[in-house]
Amino acid sequence: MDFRLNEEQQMLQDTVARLVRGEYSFEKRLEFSESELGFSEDFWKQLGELGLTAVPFPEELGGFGGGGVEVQSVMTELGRGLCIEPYLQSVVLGGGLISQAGNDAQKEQWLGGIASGEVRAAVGLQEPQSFYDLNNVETRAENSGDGYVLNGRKAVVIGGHCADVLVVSARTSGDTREAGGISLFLVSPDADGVERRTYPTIDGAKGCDLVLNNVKVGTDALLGEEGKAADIIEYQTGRAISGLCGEAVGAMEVACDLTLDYLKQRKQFGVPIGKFQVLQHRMVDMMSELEQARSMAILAASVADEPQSDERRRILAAAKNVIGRAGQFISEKGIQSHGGIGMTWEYNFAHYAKRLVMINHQLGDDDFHLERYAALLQAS
Amino acid sequence: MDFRLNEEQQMLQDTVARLVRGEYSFEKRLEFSESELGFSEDFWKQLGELGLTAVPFPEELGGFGGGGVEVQSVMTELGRGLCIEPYLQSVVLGGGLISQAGNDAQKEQWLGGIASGEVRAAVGLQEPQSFYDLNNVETRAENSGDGYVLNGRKAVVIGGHCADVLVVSARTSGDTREAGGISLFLVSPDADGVERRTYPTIDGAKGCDLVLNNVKVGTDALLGEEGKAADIIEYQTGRAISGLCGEAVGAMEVACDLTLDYLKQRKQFGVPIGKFQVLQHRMVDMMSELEQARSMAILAASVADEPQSDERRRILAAAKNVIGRAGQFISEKGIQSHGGIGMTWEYNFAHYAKRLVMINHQLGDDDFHLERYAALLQAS
Amino acid sequence: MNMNYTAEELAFRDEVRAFLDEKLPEDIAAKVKGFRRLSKEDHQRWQKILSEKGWYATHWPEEYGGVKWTPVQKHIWDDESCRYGVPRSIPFGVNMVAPVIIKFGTEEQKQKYLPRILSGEDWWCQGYSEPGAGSDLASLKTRAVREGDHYIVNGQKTWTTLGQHANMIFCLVRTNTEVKAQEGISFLLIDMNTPGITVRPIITLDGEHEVNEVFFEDVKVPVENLVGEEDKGWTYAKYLLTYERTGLAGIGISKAALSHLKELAGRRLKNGRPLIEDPSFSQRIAQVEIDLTAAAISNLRIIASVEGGGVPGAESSMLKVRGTEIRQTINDLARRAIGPYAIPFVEEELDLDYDGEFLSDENAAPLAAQYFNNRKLSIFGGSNEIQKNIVSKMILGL
Amino acid sequence: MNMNYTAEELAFRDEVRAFLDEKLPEDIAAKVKGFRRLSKEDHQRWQKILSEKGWYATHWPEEYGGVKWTPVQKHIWDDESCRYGVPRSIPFGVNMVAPVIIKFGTEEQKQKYLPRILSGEDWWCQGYSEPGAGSDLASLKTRAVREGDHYIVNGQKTWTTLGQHANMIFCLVRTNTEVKAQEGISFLLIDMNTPGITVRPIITLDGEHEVNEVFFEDVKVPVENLVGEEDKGWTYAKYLLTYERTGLAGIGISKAALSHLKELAGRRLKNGRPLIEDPSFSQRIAQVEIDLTAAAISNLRIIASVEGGGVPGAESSMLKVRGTEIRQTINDLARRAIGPYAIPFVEEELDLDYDGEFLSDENAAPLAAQYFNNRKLSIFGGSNEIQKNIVSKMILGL
Repeated sequence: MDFRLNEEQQMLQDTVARLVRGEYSFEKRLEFSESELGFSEDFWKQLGELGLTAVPFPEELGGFGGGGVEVQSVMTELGRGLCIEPYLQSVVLGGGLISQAGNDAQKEQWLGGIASGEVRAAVGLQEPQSFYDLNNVETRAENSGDGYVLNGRKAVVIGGHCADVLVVSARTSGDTREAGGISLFLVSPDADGVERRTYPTIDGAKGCDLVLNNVKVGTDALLGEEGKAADIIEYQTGRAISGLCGEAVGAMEVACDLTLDYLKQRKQFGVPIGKFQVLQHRMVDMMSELEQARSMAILAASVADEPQSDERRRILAAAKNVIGRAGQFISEKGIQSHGGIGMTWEYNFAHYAKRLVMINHQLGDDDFHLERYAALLQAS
Repeated sequence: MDFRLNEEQQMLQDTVARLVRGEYSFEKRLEFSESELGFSEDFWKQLGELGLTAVPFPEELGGFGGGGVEVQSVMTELGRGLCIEPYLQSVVLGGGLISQAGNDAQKEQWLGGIASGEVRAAVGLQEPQSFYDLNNVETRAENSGDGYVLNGRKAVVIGGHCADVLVVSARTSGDTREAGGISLFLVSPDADGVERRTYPTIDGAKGCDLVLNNVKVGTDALLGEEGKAADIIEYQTGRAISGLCGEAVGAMEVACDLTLDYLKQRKQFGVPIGKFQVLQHRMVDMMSELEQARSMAILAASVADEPQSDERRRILAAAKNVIGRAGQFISEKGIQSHGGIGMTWEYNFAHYAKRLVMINHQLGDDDFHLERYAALLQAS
Repeated sequence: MNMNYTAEELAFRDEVRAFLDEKLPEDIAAKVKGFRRLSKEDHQRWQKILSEKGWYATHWPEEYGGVKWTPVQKHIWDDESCRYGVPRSIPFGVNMVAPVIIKFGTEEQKQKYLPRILSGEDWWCQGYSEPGAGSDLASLKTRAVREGDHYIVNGQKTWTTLGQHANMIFCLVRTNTEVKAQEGISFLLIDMNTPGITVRPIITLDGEHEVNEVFFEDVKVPVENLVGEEDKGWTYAKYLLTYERTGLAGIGISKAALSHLKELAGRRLKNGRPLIEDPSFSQRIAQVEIDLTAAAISNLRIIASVEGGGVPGAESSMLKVRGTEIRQTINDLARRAIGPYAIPFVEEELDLDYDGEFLSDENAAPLAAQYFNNRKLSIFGGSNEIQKNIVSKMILGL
Repeated sequence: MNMNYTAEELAFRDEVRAFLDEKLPEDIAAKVKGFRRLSKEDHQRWQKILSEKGWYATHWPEEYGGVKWTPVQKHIWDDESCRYGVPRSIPFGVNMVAPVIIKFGTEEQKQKYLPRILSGEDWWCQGYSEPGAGSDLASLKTRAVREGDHYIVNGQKTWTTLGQHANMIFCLVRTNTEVKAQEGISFLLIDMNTPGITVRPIITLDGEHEVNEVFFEDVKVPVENLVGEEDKGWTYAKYLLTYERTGLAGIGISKAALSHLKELAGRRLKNGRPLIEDPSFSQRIAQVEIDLTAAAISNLRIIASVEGGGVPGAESSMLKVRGTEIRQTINDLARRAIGPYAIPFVEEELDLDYDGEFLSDENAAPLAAQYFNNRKLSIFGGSNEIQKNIVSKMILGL
């Protein structure tokens, strides 16, 4: 057993770390966030130029053929920098769905661009009524002979506001909560009938809800087999969960460091507040949560690209549950240990706290994954 | 509003307190517990002579006509003394079921004795498979023309080992978990076919499982209407929950006092351990749990003898949930604050801890009552 | 033992209800219930209505235009007003500086300031905390040096809630550096329009402007604005603290928030069914409702004890901790109830007169922001850690 | 990054399994798995089997009859042995006093004591804690005064686990009262049969006799029984502590206990269905299983880091806290799973050869007692508060 990154993985992570350190100060991040695009076009371009948007793709696309560990290495550093570029949405999820489900023509058309960063994808998998259940799909795609007509609404498509291509799920058959009958489609955001309601997110990024109103697509827009997308969505969501674990661990590391520094610097009653035992033990609890999250992130990465199995399902549900709880714990206790300053816009801790709590709202919160895990519980 | 006891109630509580202080040292309690009977016959007699076993009964039985507050006043002091006499079983539950469901002859026959303490009742309402659901009854009572034949098993009948009369539930019709079809019977422990498997309880009392093997009883043994006992059982269990709240609060008060004293006396690293902030805050948390338990006990007492309603059901479920959690919290944190000494047989804290945790296993634990409360949740 | 209201108290409750039915502006109540933003004008409009009824200053002596409610009356008012969606009263004038002026102020100060608080002419804010003096308030550094018939004030205050609306501030300032930290502090009333005062907004993590920094640079304050004696300000501040702690548990607000949560969970779906019917979620709601019930009774017990002549002591510290935790739990559940829709921050939906389509639930927009904003509950008004220290020392003798 | 065992490690695991399949006595395994009482004879019988295999002293140098397992081998052994129901090894001889003797003892001490530990001839116990010195061990008061070629020992030790079986005790004693608390302490090996030693049982709240008080009254101990230098005992004790902490998290035991809990919850009924299918209960089991998974990986990370040359530091303190909390949670759930049957204490069912009818579940009898007994996990071996103090200081620098 060896839990250290190998040399290549370490170099990869160092590359991202250097880039983030150079380009992504807290002040700049606030600017990026407030810009029209909602992130840094320039930083995104650099991610592409350094081959970082290509990490999970095969070498012929300029990629690393990277797996769970490599994607996590990148995302850990993006998490440390609180970066708001749509890496998870475009590279991991969009690219992942097209890689797994697409035919040669579709891969040809999209993957090169996604890998180089020149094309941005976003995914519309959840709906207003779906809560976190991605099999809960009401959006319908009617076969019109020469293609499909899509009607429905996709909720909280992060990065959807700036995507060049949208991967959306729609039902070609079956009832609302059935796994069977869900299909994936490639939709251009400029197609007739596509309406985007764009908004900022509370953690500083941007996204949109997507209204599909008689959107006509050709048969070549169908991604994968008709009605068989549920397994693919579940699989790719699992890869994304592993990536999110990396982002969460990165953000938690910084949140813990900031809190620990504050405990050492801030004085009250004539001593650093880190001399108060209650704050000491709370800090230990935060570090301990971080350690558990790290362990689960490692475990998640180890199964992210393995064939699907109940064991993979269990591990990914467990990992998402742990990072959800750890993230909220570290956010809440970190704010409490900081006092008022931890709640201010001008201090970076608050933004880590918001991101960590919102990671819990992406791809299912700790409650959702606990329930999922319980359903997969083995007799002994 | 006035949350203080009135003069009479205060006198009642003082009477019990004096008696317990005089007769129930920790050392004596260990002796009582290890005796054949499992409690103090003499103390029980004194409870009777002072009219305390008659508290909830009408004046013509030598009683106070006491309600929830009066019963709680008695039980709070019994809880402080960690008394193991079957007051709840005989007076509150046994007496309560006979009072509510019995006909004149049955009341005549039993209530006087229960009120004076000369007769001890015990109740068999739960079964091996029932968990805490008292409508889950498999024991069957077949109508034999001139009476009933009982077959089945009643679980964890506390005080059943020394009871003069047993009140047991059995099914005269209906399926295992139906409310309809449950009846109550008065059974003599000496009747043919009644087998008692007696055991000590982990909190120092005694009880038994009751095997009923073709036990023949007359029609006069039927307590209340055939098949209609579920509501009566629920109502009387509610009164008993209010009583248990008193016992729990009494025991928690002593447990908190003992812990606080220990924090002040025990020195480590040259100072009383109560100078360590983590132990201080934990002690505050314990006191705060006690305060909430007190509040819920008061609320429970205020509805214990009111007509049944969803509001009464909700309050009693809430109260049992709160004392269950508070009791476990105070036990666990109290042991932890004491260190090893808190786990020893020779020190009284450990016995308070055991009783408090076991109160949670009587009449439904905090999980059971949370579920019950959730089922009664109002829309707003 | 008697847990019921007396006939007089029931009559008072009816009067409160009748008043709120008639006088509480619907638009204001809707904002409060939907956690929307209230403007300064909203607060002033409502304060005027209350003042006209004579119910604005509910613990002032009648000679100054107040009305002396019993603790139970005050509780009835709190309970009903949370239920109706009455805006939370801004306490700095009526509940904080006024009691100090009434108890320790000069006759001139009473004549000058109390009527202006009643009429709404003055909006007060509080100048206590400093960047280096939060929980450890006594270490404050803002200096006031006597020069003739003025004090010259220099320093900085922070966390000044709604200071952007205020024209008056009451401050703790250091007038003596030769004595122990708590002894050289004075209590000053300062006009915010005095030259040398700068107010700088502090934006909180939810994007709100609720608190401020206030800078003092050679600010001239007339000596008649000193309350009580010089160097004795700490005594007055402590007096104020007992006033402040009562009500910090926010039982009424939690009741309203819980009711809001249950409505929300009744509308939101999980697996095609209302979320409130989901076994796990309903049990989480049930648990917080049970805890709130216990806290509410504990609150009543404190009120009844004060009514019976007791002094609200450190028990209210325990209740403050518990009450704020309960409210934070309710906020947490509300955020969870909207699932992925906690992520979008649709600021325009925070305004009540928003007439567009709602992104998801009509009440979803403020929920995540509110969860973050209310992390303050366990920090402000004496952090929960400080409250536990108080209980440790005052009740437990540790 | 590589989370898999090497081929050698897999081969070792197979060897372990084959050995346990063949040699672990069924009656002993059944007692361990059912949380039944083990006798001294059970422990000795098993130790003999282990010794014969050469697997008893798994970190001693080979020259003394030990076998040097890698951390990973040790982990494989722990994991498999918990799964099979191997009795927990009694650590005082083989894992505690032996490493100290090996590192700091004289050649005579090594020759005398190590073989007797291996053979099971000596049963050691630990004399550290005193009534006035628990967490604050350095304040111990038991005196050893040199008189000629003996020390005369007077004082009292407590919490001496299984001292009733022991014929040897290693003690920290004060040999110098003139210096700072930690400097005047020595490490003595004492024969329990020496006149003046009295062992008095401490019965714990679950009625068990597991720990003892040991009284010393003018006990004569030969000076050759001093380990290392006089007054330097604290150094040796600290060396021991790093040995002790590893494994305190009890991951393997928790895995076995969780598996036991799931079987139990599969048999017990709620509403006519197996309890493990109940939504709330299954989620509580799921949560503790998830937490245990995370702790198990954290444990492996520490092991791999030691394998890679790292030193197990204060990280193991964090894991000790978490591991003990997890085990206590499992115990709590098991107690809850039997509902009302947690109340009866049917002691006869604790013996494996009990052949009567079981009151409820065949494994129910020990559950409540075990829940209470295992409150010790967060107290002994350095309380969880002390562990957090260590992390605060050593890792966080607070």
